[in-house]
Amino acid sequence: GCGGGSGSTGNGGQTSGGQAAPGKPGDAADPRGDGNAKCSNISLAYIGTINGGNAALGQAILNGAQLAINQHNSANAGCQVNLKKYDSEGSPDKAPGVVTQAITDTTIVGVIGMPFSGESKAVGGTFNEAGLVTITPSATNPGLTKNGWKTFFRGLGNDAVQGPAAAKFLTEELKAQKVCVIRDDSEYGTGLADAIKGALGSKVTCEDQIKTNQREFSATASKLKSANVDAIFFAGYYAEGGPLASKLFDEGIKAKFVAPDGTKDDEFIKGGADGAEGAYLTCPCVPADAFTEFSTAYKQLSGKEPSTYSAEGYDAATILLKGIDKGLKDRAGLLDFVKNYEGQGLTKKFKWDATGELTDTPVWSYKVEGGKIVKFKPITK
Amino acid sequence: MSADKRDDEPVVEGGLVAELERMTPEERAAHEAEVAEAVAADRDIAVEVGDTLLKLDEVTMRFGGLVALDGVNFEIRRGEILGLIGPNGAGKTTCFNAMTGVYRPTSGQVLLEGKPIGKRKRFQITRLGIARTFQNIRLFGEMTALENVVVGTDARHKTSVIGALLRLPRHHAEEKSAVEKAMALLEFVGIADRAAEKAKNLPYGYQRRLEIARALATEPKLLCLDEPAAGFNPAEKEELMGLIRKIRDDGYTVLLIEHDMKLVMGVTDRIVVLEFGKKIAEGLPAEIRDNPAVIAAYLGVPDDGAA
Amino acid sequence: MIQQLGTVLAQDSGSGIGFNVDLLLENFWANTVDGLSYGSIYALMALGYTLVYGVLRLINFAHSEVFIAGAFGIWFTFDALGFKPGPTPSLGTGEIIATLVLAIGVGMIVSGAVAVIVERVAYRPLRKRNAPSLVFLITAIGASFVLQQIFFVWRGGNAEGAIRIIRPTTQFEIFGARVTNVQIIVFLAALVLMFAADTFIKRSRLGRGIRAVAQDPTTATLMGVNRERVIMVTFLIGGLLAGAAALFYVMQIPSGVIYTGGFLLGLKAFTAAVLGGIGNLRGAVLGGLLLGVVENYGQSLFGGQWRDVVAFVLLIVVLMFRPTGILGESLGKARV
Amino acid sequence: MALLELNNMSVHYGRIQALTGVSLHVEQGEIVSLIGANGAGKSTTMRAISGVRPLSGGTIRFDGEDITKLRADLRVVRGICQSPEGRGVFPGMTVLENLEMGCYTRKDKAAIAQDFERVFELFPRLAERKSQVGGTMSGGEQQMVAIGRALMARPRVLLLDEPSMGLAPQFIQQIFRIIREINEQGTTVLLVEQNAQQALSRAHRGYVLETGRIVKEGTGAELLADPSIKEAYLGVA
Amino acid sequence: MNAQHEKTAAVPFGQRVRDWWNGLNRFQQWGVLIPLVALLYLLPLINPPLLTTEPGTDFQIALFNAARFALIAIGLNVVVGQAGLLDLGYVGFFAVGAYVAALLTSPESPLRWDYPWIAVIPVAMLVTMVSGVLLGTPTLRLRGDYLAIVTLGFGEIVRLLADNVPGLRGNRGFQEVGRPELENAAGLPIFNSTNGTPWYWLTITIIIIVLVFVGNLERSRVGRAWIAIREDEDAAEIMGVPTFKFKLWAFAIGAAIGGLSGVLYAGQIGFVNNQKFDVVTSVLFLAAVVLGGSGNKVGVILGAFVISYLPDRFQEIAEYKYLIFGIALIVLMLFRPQGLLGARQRLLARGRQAYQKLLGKPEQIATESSMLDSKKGVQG
Ligand SMILES: Nc1ncnc2c1ncn2[C@@H]1O[C@H](COP(=O)(O)OP(=O)(O)OP(=O)(O)O)[C@@H](O)[C@H]1O
Ligand SMILES: Nc1ncnc2c1ncn2[C@@H]1O[C@H](COP(=O)(O)OP(=O)(O)OP(=O)(O)O)[C@@H](O)[C@H]1O
Ligand SMILES: CC(C)C[C@H](N)C(=O)O
Ligand SMILES: [Mg+2]
Ligand SMILES: [Mg+2]
Repeated sequence: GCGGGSGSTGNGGQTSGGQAAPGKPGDAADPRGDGNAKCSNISLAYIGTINGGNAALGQAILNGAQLAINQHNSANAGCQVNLKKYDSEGSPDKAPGVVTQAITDTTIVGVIGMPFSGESKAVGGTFNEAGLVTITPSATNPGLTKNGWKTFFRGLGNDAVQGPAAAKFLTEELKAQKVCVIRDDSEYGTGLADAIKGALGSKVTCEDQIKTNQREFSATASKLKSANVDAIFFAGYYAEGGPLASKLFDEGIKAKFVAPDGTKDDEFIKGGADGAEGAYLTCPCVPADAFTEFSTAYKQLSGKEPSTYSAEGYDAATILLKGIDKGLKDRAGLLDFVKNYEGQGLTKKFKWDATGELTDTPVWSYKVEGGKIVKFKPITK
Repeated sequence: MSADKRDDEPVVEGGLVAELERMTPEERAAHEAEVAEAVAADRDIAVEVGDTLLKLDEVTMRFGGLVALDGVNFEIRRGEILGLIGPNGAGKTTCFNAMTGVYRPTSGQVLLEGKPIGKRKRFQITRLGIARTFQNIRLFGEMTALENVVVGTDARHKTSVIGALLRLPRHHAEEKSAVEKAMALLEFVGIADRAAEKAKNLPYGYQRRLEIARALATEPKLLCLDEPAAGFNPAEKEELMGLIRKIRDDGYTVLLIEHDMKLVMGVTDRIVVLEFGKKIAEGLPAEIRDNPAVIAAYLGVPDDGAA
Repeated sequence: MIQQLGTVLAQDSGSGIGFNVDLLLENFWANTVDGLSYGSIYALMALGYTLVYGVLRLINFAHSEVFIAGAFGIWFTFDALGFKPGPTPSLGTGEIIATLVLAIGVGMIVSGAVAVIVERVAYRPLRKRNAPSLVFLITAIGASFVLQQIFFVWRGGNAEGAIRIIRPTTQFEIFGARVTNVQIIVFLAALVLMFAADTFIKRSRLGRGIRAVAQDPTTATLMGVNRERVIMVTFLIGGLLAGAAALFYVMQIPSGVIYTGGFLLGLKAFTAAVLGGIGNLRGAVLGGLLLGVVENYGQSLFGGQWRDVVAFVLLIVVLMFRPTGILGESLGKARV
Repeated sequence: MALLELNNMSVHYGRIQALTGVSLHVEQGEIVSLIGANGAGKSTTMRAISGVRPLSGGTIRFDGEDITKLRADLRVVRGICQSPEGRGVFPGMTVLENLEMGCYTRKDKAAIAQDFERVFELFPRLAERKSQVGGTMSGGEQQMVAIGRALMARPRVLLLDEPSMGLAPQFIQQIFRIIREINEQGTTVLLVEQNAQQALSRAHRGYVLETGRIVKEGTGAELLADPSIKEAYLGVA
Repeated sequence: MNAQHEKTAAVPFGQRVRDWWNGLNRFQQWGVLIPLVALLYLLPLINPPLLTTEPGTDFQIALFNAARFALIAIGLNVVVGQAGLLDLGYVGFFAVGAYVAALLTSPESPLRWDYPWIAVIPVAMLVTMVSGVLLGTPTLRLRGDYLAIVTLGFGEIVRLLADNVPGLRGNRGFQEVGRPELENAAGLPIFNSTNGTPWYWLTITIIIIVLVFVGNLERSRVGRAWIAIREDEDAAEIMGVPTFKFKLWAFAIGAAIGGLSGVLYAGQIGFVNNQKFDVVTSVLFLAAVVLGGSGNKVGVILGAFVISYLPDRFQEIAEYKYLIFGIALIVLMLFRPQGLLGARQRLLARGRQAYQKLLGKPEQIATESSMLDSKKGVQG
């Protein structure tokens, strides 16, 4: 059963020869529930970047989660759930501190986060020790589910899916024969680049690494000038991806620029200057533009269009709220609930295997066109 | 450790005078014995009185095109007070610097007890037995006067870092004797009453005395004093002369740079005169005083009101 | 165990260290050109560090924030003129020149003002209290924090996307290395500024006052030097140069302006100042340009991630052989 | 009216009181000597007059103006210049630059050139070593630089703190001759000297400072004749 | 005379406390110290209302952070405060310690071993000591700020190596770094990342031990040599102090303490990557030392507490915490330019006794009183 594709409302205007985005599935879980939930003094937490690096990615998720909570609370007068926010600044070294903080707050029974793979990895063990359930709406590193953590649930496809999908996109869609894989130094970038390399094999003719917070990319540019490739895959986040694209453009490098979900944000276009236009982006996320009701509500809340993982954040919060509405008030209960959860969400169907992975994980491609990110094509379903 | 020092009057008035006066005669005698004992440490002396202690052998020192010392030869004999005089810029301080390892001579060598000091590090030279004071006072400003002197005594200490870390017995013993000795030295130069004051807050004249005490604390064979009387008034210079003599009487050898002729003539046994980096004269004070070359180069014609 | 240690150090995809002499030779001239134009930024910043160090013996950690303040000033100037992040607009030459002149003016004024304010608010009161020198260093760090955080609280943790006025285009080539219009502007303008600063300090009376205060503040006062004014002017000059450097940074760096953006740059610039011989103006310029160029060679030779390592290793190696920098410091020390 | 007048001046170093109620005056055209033992507060007095040490009580007047609160550098502009104790040669500047610092506040180019001539005449050594940096000079050479520098300022009042320190005998004679000379040319001099004999015999008047207080004043000859001064400062011989 | 009277009366508070303390005898000093230390140990359990950092930061963790910072400050104080070597790259040693712990205990490390956690400590201290000597040997002949910038470069190089050497895992870091294996009655680990109390106790115990050793050094020829070097290196050497050797010792000892705190940090957080070892961190270490009073052991502990406590305290208003911190730093320095407790002003321990013996009166630190004495003396 695949959520995407069913009940498509179409939205041809914005696509460039791509396929229609999936609309909202009719049976998607609704955070409002039946309106009769009873609970008190209970909270969920969002832990992830709020003001730190790549903040836009985190805020998109936070807003999605907040929307679910708001909808829940306005419908359930008898059950007001608090959303506590902790800023990890997206960096694995800041995360342990704030996570400890969240764990010592005993009203918190479930966590939406962590958004990024690196921070997720740094604190997974701590959550596990504390028995606090986490649903990540976006962390994609495949290794995360291999640590034996009982509290880790991933609400989307991982990079073992995105990597090969991106490789397929590069070779089949873009017909690239020579690809340069540039990675950042994060858990995410490293893992994804390895996945892509594995899938592309000998088509990877050059490689380079940049660092988180790097601002100057002449080394990569000169490497690429001599490498002479058809396409570049940048495995990393927009904070470096944008300026990198800009620099490559200025240096006259014409190879196609492809980047993953970490780069898929409007901030990439700002940072990319002349270099963002025409770039392709892959993402294990479905386009949210067809979830009209969600989009309107989201816009009302945040004043912005929903972005990359807003809907995933909404779904994660909704699942946790469902558990609370069932009268579960402690961490152990909610953890058990999530483990056995099965249901349709806005973005996909949620049912986790023993390691915390989903089975139903679509990957889409997007494109920067006219200064906007528009959906391009589904790569896998 | 000659006993006659006990009978000496305290060299410097004031300071501890008040305290000393409160003591009974026996206490006082005992106290002075203690001071004398501590100041004149039991150094092993390899050279007989009158033998050459230190020798400058054709020492030349160049700075770029400037020849500050030009083949200088002279020797210092154990037990004497040797005066080193000469016009400004003659190379006197440079001599000190060459002897204490601050500069390496461009050519020639310095021999202590017949052995060249060679390329030894400065601290090693001090441990060999040459100590000095500085023309521009160089004290450890934030340390108390007492601590300044104790740093000097450390030159003879053997406690290792580990020993200090674990407070081994040797460390204890050394610390105890160091402080006693330092205190005695301060008293010896007459500034014991300000032992607990930061060196930088002492007036100029006291700082000079403190430098002498600190140098003595290293138990040198040769003590080099670079213009110790600068900034002293005549009365104070008088006291200083007494102090220098007393240092010699304790068995030290003294090399003295000084421009005050009264002091130099009054205290030295022999004098070496430098001009433009060359030795122009050497001899007994009386000879030097009447040496026409020295008068022309250095002393000048006595002026009307000159002291 | 040894074998395992090998694994830790071993080369891995895209990282690790290796020698790529071919890449260095291939890119030698390109590296030189890039290095000089990027090094100009270091050099201008290094002048500020060296000047302040000269008079106060203070590593002015806040100088990197003085710089970033100028960069923000420039960004907002562009923004106010209607330019936005994203694709470069196409402008006429006249328009470009006018915009750049305005921008450098704003940058210099903002940075100059911030530098002087920091001096007044943070350092001067300490001087009045005769604080030990380490305290100045810590206050400098405090000031650096405060300035950074003001920008953080105001503008958040995301970079302001780079706004570009000119798209870099190749004007001519030397030895196969392309030289862009941006690089030409930056290099020439920086040279003019450096020359002006050097002349001012060397020739003017105030310049002599600066050197006197550097060597012996009390005696300088006894000679009639107004110490406070000398210090203020020093900070001002440093600030003005940092403001100019900010424009050259904004023109060359694709990453936009962020509150932490000055830090590493400042660190490198200070390194450059030390490399040349701290307190020595020509040393600062030399150090800056040299650092820019050597860093680039290093990055071709060892890989981009080793760029900063190359900079610091260069510093250590140079100081090993010349303990007071390449040109030596001009602040004398008393002899024993 | 006195050119320089200290009235009931007190100075502290932190909690230490170095001067207590010091009052003295220097008339236009005079040479006044200040003598006292180590630590009496002579240098402190000089520092206070130049404005590098603040007063904790009392006033300083110069040429009728109250300069107690005036900034130190402006006092130089008014005409008070000091050659400090310990010389204060700028170690990294050449001899020439050091001398130039002396005329920092002056603008009369021609007269400056003349003064250079004069200083080089007085100290030929400095003429030989124009481009040697101050820090490498010998002690006495540095003293020459310091005095030369003070002369370059052409002050109305010249404060000299132990100018003979470290100088060879023939220069000491010369220094006192120079002091006489510039005084005759119209510069007022306040002189601190350990060489009390010399200082008092050249001075019109003198003050004796003891532990921060003025204990005696009189003409140079009077003080020289005073037995207690003889004992304390002139030495027995 | 009046003025003088007033002046002597206005003895600053810190000085009064010090005078009082020095006036006590050994037993009285212990009588004050023991309850004070007991209070320190009980602090995480008391969680006093005004002092608490909650709800922003868990108080026990905040205390551990402060204690860890204090340990670092004590180590850095040996280098900066005692020996006067400005070290801006101290974080490098901290990093080496943390990475040694990570490499020896993290499951992600190929070097992982099976010895108990406690065995990590000597290895880490040894490795950091060696790295201190390696850095010091070529660089310690540099003077003053040249040394500062070279150490800063060293710190950055350490961080960049963590960035670039593949096996050190850069930004990704090592997780599950080892901790003391103790378990409570229920079989749960006592040392974990969420409960700060055991970590805090462990750290202050270590601090007390380190303080004893460092104090021994300080009151020995080694400590004197350091101060002499700080005051005037040339003069010190000419007075027979082997300056290079003692500088190297200062570096090595400081490094070892830095490494030790790195191990504790890595263990408590359980995660080590390249981000916490930047110049800013290094400089904050230095700030702790200077703020507390460079050269004063108790002072730097206090300084470390302030530096670590402030951001934790204002965690609630996270956006402003560093702004507040920066302002606090400037203001504190302005009000206490000599540091919270001021620099060391005590005579050497034995000096006091000697002084007492010779003059029959207690040590006079305050210079003004000796000034009064000198009025009688000097010249009749
Ligand atoms: N490091 C140096 N560089 C250049 N010249 C130097 C250096 N050290 C000393 N000189 C020069 O060498 C000469 C001798 O200097 P020295 O200090 O030995 O003189 P001195 O005899 O001690 O004179 P004074 O009585 O004035 O102290 C001087 O002319 C001095 O300028
Ligand atoms: N920076 C300072 N801090 C504390 N006390 C000081 C300081 N400078 C001077 N003093 C004290 O003030 C008193 C007067 O010192 P001053 O230097 O004025 O004496 P002086 O008469 O010039 O002595 P000298 O002949 O030795 O130069 C002395 O007791 C001295 O210890
Ligand atoms: C928000 C996402 C772009 C995060 C990314 N997928 C990661 O694993 O870190
Ligand atoms: Mg000399
Ligand atoms: Mg004096």
